[in-house]
Amino acid sequence: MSVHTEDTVLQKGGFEPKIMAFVCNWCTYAGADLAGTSRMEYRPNVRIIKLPCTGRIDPLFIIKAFENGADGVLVSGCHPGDCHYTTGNYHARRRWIGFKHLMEFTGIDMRRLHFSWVSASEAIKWVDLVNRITDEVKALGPFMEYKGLKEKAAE
Amino acid sequence: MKIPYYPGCTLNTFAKSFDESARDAASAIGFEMAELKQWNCCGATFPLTPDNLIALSAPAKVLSNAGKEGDTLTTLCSVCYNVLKRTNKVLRDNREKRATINGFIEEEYDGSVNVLHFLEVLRDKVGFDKVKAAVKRPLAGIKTGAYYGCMLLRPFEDMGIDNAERPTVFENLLKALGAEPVEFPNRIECCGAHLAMNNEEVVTKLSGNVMTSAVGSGAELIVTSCPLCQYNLEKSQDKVVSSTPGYTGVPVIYFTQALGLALGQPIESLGFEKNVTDVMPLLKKKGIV
Amino acid sequence: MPRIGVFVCQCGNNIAATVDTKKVAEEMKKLPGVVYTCDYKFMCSSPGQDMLRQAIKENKLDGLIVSACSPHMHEKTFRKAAEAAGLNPYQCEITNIREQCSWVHHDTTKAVGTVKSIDLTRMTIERLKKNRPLKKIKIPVKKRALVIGGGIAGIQAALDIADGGREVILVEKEPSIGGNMARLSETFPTMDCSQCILTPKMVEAELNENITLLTYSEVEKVDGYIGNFTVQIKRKSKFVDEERCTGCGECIEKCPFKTESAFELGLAKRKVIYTPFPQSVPNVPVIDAPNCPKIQKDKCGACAIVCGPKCIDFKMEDKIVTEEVGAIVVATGYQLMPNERFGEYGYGRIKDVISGMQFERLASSSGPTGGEIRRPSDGKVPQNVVFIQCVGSRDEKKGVSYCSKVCCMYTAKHTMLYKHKVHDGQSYVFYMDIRSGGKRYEEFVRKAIEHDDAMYLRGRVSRVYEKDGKVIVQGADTLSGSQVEIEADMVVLATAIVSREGADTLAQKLGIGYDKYKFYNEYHPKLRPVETVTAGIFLAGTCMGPMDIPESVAQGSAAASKVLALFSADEMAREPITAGVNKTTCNACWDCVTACPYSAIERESVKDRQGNIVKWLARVNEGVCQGCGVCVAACRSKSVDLRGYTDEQVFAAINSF
Amino acid sequence: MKIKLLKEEIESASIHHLQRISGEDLKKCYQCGNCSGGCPVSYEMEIAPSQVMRFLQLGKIEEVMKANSMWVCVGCLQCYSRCPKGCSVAAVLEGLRQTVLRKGEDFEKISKIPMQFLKNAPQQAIVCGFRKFVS
Ligand SMILES: Cc1cc2nc3c(=O)[nH]c(=O)nc-3n(C[C@H](O)[C@H](O)[C@H](O)COP(=O)(O)OP(=O)(O)OC[C@H]3O[C@@H](n4cnc5c(N)ncnc54)[C@H](O)[C@@H]3O)c2cc1C
Ligand SMILES: Cc1cc2nc3c(=O)[nH]c(=O)nc-3n(C[C@H](O)[C@H](O)[C@H](O)COP(=O)(O)OP(=O)(O)OC[C@H]3O[C@@H](n4cnc5c(N)ncnc54)[C@H](O)[C@@H]3O)c2cc1C
Ligand code: SF4
Ligand code: SF4
Ligand code: SF4
Ligand code: SF4
Ligand code: SF4
Ligand code: SF4
Ligand code: SF4
Ligand code: SF4
Repeated sequence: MSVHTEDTVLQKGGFEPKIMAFVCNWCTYAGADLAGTSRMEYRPNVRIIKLPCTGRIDPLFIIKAFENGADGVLVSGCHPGDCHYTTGNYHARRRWIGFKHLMEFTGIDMRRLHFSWVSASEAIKWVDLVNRITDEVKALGPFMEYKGLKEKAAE
Repeated sequence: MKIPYYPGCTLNTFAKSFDESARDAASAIGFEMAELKQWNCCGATFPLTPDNLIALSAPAKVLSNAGKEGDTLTTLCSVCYNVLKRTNKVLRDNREKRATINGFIEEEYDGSVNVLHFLEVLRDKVGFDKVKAAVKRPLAGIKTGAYYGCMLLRPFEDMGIDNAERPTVFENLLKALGAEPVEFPNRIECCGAHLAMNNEEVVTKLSGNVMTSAVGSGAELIVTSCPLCQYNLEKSQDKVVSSTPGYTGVPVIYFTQALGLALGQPIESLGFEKNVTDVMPLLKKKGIV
Repeated sequence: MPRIGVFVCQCGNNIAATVDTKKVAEEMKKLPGVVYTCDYKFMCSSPGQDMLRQAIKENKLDGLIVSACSPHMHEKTFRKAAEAAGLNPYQCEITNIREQCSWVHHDTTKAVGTVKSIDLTRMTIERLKKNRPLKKIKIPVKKRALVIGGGIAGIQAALDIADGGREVILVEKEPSIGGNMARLSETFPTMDCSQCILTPKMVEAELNENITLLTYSEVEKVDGYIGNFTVQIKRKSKFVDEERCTGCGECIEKCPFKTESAFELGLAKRKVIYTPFPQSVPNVPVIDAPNCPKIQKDKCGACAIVCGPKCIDFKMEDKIVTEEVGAIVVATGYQLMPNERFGEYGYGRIKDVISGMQFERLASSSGPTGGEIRRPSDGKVPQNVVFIQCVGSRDEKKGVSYCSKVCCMYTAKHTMLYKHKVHDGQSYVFYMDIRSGGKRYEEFVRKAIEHDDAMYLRGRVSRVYEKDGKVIVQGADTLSGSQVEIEADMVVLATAIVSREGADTLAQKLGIGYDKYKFYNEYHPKLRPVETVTAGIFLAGTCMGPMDIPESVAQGSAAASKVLALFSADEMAREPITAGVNKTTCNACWDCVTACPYSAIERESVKDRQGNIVKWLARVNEGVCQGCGVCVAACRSKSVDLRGYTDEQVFAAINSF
Repeated sequence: MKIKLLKEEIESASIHHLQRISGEDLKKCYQCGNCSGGCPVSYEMEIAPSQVMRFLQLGKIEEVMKANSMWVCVGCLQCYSRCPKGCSVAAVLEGLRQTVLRKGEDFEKISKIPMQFLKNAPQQAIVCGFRKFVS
């Protein structure tokens, strides 16, 4: 699996962060598609996981993503009021308020976690978002706290 | 029943008859207006700029003193009522301002006193039916226009004594006294207020509108609840008479004078002689005296 | 061990230019469970699909990945192809290496694109391994519709559905259908007489064999879901047997008692046994029980004596009927804001201050004055009429913040009607803005001003009071910057259009949403304007917000077409992306119930043989569930999961990141 | 009249100051004119209440300062009471008065007030008048 160690980072000279994106099917996924059909270019560090709605996102997904080597996580869905499922994104937001503290408690640096709204037409916003987050996380360096946790647990 | 009472500076001097007639009427009905042991002028204006907290310290002081004597405070003058009621609301609802104001007056007052106008006491605490029962000299046949002015009613959210566009409290009291209330268009319009100081023309016009509107609607008498309204209407009387064809004037008295009259108080005690307009001819004509 | 095939598409050069598709295919071959890989120029082309089907059969694949364009593009294509080859379509997953990779990373050395494509494909493969075959959900559809509200919107919907050959039950709470339009005199922008265009439609609705009219009735309870609703309807007692009544009107003629006519808005009285207006449909009178002395104290009974067919029954009681329908159209309309709230305008106190709707009645030839404009106080023809717009509308403080949309237009209409009827009269209109967006609407307003001499004053009225038999209007004309006073004979208030009283209770019965003004929410204000979030329930007309007749009718037809589309098949197929509850772990905390935006989760009791409830469980109604997954994240005991997006599937993807 | 609109004036410090001390958001006013229609002294004002709001929206505070409107306002609150947007022109005018008075500039010289008035008028009129006109 592609878990980097401090060695690989140092070897390559430049650290390339891995970003996991949880996006909703209707708005942000379509927005990212539009970036593609418009042939925009953005940093290749992001891997998208499509979900029906941001309301589907379990906080565990994020913890797991970090555990599996993500240096940053992006959660993005429809704008408030535009949710395909009317209120799913509100649920997501409300849940977040509660879970934020838990995340902080589990040692996740909140600067590595980003929430955003990207609609199906906001390709440019998507591109900017991915670029910005990649650069920010790059500046923060690799997320080491969780690295190897899984391997340790396996042992 | 004993109700803490704030006369205010004007009722202590200029409008003595307003004050005395009310106190006598109260005791005739069976309760006492107990003057606060310590009080000061309320400032006679509620500052409209919300940052002007220093202007609230005078009324806050009055309220804080009242708080020491009971949980209600009654007033007669519409302006005092307006200033005290609104200040009280600020103190009750706005924590930050409360702290600052309490700092000014060096007291710990939290807005808990219930500020009532005398009309509210009569309506809600005594009940107009009880007032009616105490009437000995009904004002039968007197078409009376109740002049509310501005301060008693506005702003509605703060004052809440009655519907700001179509109030009834005054008229209902008049009915209880046996009079015939007349709703006239200008009863909630301004008399000119403090412009009395430097703009007689405007005051004459506005007060004139009030009086001619009342008379035009059939009123033979106007009652007020504010010494400034009383002053402006009475002061403008002659000029309006001379400039308005067909208008011959109308007596203006405090509503408490009308109340005292109806309750059968001795005429001499009502202070009519201090009024500029003369109500006696009307009373004689109607056979009340 | 699964048998997975991976097909990497080159999309001509679209993908191949920056992704080494061959390398991707080769790398994937190394993963456990992957038994077949290839790359190909155009996967979606016919040869591409043929190849795919072939490979499935030859390699006995039980799952397949197409690494190509966005699933929004060709997921359906490839799932269909998989199905044709005998595979469960949901065993086919797409990896998006075009929109998410080749098109956005322009590195022609192919290094970046190849690595990312490998990552993405690997994640999809791991996810696929956790897939379960899914079956499309089939829901049988009852091909009968219920329309609630018999205004013009509801009538239109009912007629269109009936014309499409389906049965409709039209429920109206008043004794007659027609709604607010029945009150109007002439209608903008064409000025045709409202009755002339409405009455034929009402009669058509009555005569249409496919339509069952249930007037004087209200919906009590709604159960079920799209295709399968069970509705209980209360039929209030009319005290008149509808079947036998001939509509002769003898009873009305002879009834000795009168009371205020709600239809005439206080401008006239009606008998205790009555039809709301002469053209009522059905033409069957009802007895206003609270005002009938016979019913209250057993005195009178005149109507029953004169009725030839003997259809009056003073003992008649309310009835509940149950109907099964597949779709519901809600068209319950609007009412006007009670003007009493505006003390400064004297409504309810000054007799000659009336509402716009009352003016309609004065102008209507079937109204209380026979169409002559006469003021209520003394019946005089008013020479100066002031119209005040935006009364209660656009008034955050004492009214509603929105614009009522039709009053600018109907006020212009009123000035015309007035001018046509009182040639020497002068009308004044106080307005803030004139909102005349619509075909020929602006021209209509200009005509009122330029041709029919309406004096438009830009400003609001502050106060209206009475003086010497005149109604004095005091306001401002902001364009000249002056205070204005008009000695009017009559004042007409364009009062705000608000939702029906009880709109919220009905919405709760139906499980549809409403805004803070209790107007019903459409699914999407632009793209799904007549649907609600509850599948199978549609909206039409002013129950959604202020609108005029053309819009209400368009919506009635739109809702009908949605219903007919739903009824076009015997069964409805739904994507099987729905939630399901694990009965052994659910602890009935109902967190999912409150979280679900569609109220798709029910509380189910589990009973023992004696019928005692031993346990409560959450149960997802698949007909209602939309597959958002909110419940899954809400459940703390991990007892709900979402088919197609199970925790297992998502974690598999994350773990292979 | 022709006026030139300037961004600097629309967002000027004095406009912000006025909004702060009066507690009113000038942008809320949609110029319906209700206040001007109902104001008892509108006829006497050089700039009517709703126009005061408009000039201030345009950043023309000087125009308003020159006018008599703020000194003629009787504070009857009819404007506020009927404003559909909940704006208080009364508070805005008091804010304008206050900006003058707080600078220590009097509108009325006490010495000029007629003795007749000071002697005969109710105390409250004198107190109130001083508050409105004298720093
Ligand atoms: C004064 C005035 C003049 C107008 N003039 C024009 C004009 O000239 N031209 C124009 O295009 N538009 C005009 N309009 C607008 C027009 O009235 C509406 O667009 C139209 O009537 C809306 O029809 P509707 O079917 O949506 O609602 P409604 O007419 O309100 O019909 C709703 C029906 O549903 C029934 N109902 C309500 N609740 C229930 C329930 N719970 N169960 C059963 N039944 C229920 C009601 O009784 C009613 O019959 C005017 C509006 C006003 C106020
Ligand atoms: C500047 C601007 C901003 C707008 N912003 C909004 C907004 O924010 N929100 C909103 O709701 N609305 C907005 N609108 C309005 C919105 O654009 C229209 O309501 C909507 O696009 C209309 O869609 P349509 O399908 O009727 O027509 P069109 O979009 O014009 O589509 C008609 C199609 O038919 C094709 N066609 C024409 N003739 C023929 C022919 N003879 N044979 C075959 N094809 C033909 C045309 O090529 C075209 O593709 C805006 C309009 C403008 C001008
Ligand atoms: S399947 Fe998609 S990526 Fe492949 S050729 Fe077709 S459009 Fe292009
Ligand atoms: S019984 Fe009732 S409805 Fe019939 S005629 Fe008498 S009052 Fe009218
Ligand atoms: S008299 Fe009988 S048949 Fe005639 S309308 Fe009345 S109820 Fe119907
Ligand atoms: S349609 Fe016209 S009158 Fe009606 S609320 Fe809107 S702007 Fe006011
Ligand atoms: S949230 Fe989970 S445990 Fe609670 S009722 Fe729903 S399924 Fe059962
Ligand atoms: S998936 Fe969404 S719609 Fe379905 S039951 Fe769960 S919360 Fe409700
Ligand atoms: S009433 Fe209010 S909104 Fe209307 S012009 Fe005056 S301040 Fe502005
Ligand atoms: S408070 Fe001032 S501006 Fe407002 S209505 Fe009264 S006099 Fe006019």
